Amino acid sequence: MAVEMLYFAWVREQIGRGHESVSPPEGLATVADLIDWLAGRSAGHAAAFADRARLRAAIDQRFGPLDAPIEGAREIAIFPPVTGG
Amino acid sequence: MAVEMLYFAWVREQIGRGHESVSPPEGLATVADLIDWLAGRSAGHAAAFADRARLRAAIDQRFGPLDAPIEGAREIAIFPPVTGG
Amino acid sequence: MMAVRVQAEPIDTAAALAGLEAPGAGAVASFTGLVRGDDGVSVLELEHYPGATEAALEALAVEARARWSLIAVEIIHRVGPMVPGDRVVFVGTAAAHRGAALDACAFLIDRLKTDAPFWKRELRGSDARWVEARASDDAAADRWRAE
Amino acid sequence: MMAVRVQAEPIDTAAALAGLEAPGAGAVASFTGLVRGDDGVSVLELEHYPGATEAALEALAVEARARWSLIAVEIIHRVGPMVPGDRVVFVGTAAAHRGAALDACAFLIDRLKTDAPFWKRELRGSDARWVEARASDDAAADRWRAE
Repeated sequence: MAVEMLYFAWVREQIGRGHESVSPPEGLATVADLIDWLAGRSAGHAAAFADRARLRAAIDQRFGPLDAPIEGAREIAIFPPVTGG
Repeated sequence: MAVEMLYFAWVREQIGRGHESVSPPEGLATVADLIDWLAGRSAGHAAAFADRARLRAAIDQRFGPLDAPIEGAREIAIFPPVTGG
Repeated sequence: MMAVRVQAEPIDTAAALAGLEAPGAGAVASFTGLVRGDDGVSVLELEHYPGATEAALEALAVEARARWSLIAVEIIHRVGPMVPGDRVVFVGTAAAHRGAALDACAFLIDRLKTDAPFWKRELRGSDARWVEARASDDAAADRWRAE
Repeated sequence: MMAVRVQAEPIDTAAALAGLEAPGAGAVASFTGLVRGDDGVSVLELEHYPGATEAALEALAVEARARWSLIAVEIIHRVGPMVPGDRVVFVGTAAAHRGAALDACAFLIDRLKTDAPFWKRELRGSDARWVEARASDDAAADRWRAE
């Protein structure tokens, strides 16, 4: 099933795009699994996802840990820790 | 020596004036002594000074306790606890 | 910038807030106290001790500046008769970072309540009553002394 | 009144502050974050996650209202490019009494720093750098969870 990926800040810059529609294979359970799979798409993806400790995620706009399940998700965002305010 | 007395809020209202120049007798050491003496000046003074726990003082514009010494003071203010802000 | 004002005129919070945005400031905090309109008060009168009031507010501003390295501090207190919705007091602080600005602002309004010679008189119709000092205000001011 | 805005336009703090002075409010607290001009930054860019940002800010406003019985709460965050002195964020609260307004204001800015999806990029001449999240911000936000 297609998932809309969103990337922000330096994750977006390293991947070279702010969003993309992807169709992950069956069997990916968590955001971390999805990141593993996405890292193979390009050198930019690999660079952006090299350090998991610096990544945060939101599933259908709800913030969650990288081991959160992705089943049924339509929009998943990957980004660095936030720095607003 | 003459001392300028200032009264505020309900102390002022009960005494019926905001300030007066007084010449206390020798031997008054503290604000509390001065209040005892002032209480004899009128029924209004007596009423204003009836409850010492509700009185505060400033000597030459410096806030102090009722047992603060008054020697050399030129301006002494007597008033209720403050309620600004 | 350090400004202390006691005035009968309405308080212009917009100008006061803008005045705190000094170069180097990354954080501005403000507190505005208003005459409450929900407890039957028709007029609030503020009496003060001219001279001693300004000195007390300046002493608080100096203490706050020293304690939190403030870039700017402003205290404006209105006196005389006011009606519900009117601004009674404005306290504003500016610092490099938010913790200092927020803490100094809370310090100033807490201590102003116990350290500055103002007295409030409430009018409800024809009934006039001097506001009693509150123990909770003493406690709020004391927490800045204990630290 | 509860208002949350994410906007590219400059923040009008005067209007925001005045809007908080609702009937019944005795206390209004505000915090304004500014682009600091003292560390060589020429431009600050704010990126955000449209939709999720507004939802996160609304969730914070709702939490603050429930926790402190606020009469009004307003959060305005600017996005896009800014220069030193520009206002990045405004948080304002109104309550019957000062403790609630001041605490809720501090809560909102502390939690906004960790809970809302904004990212800062600093330009110093031709050098661009994404701002790193700070452990002190996590600690400041956590103190509201521990209580």
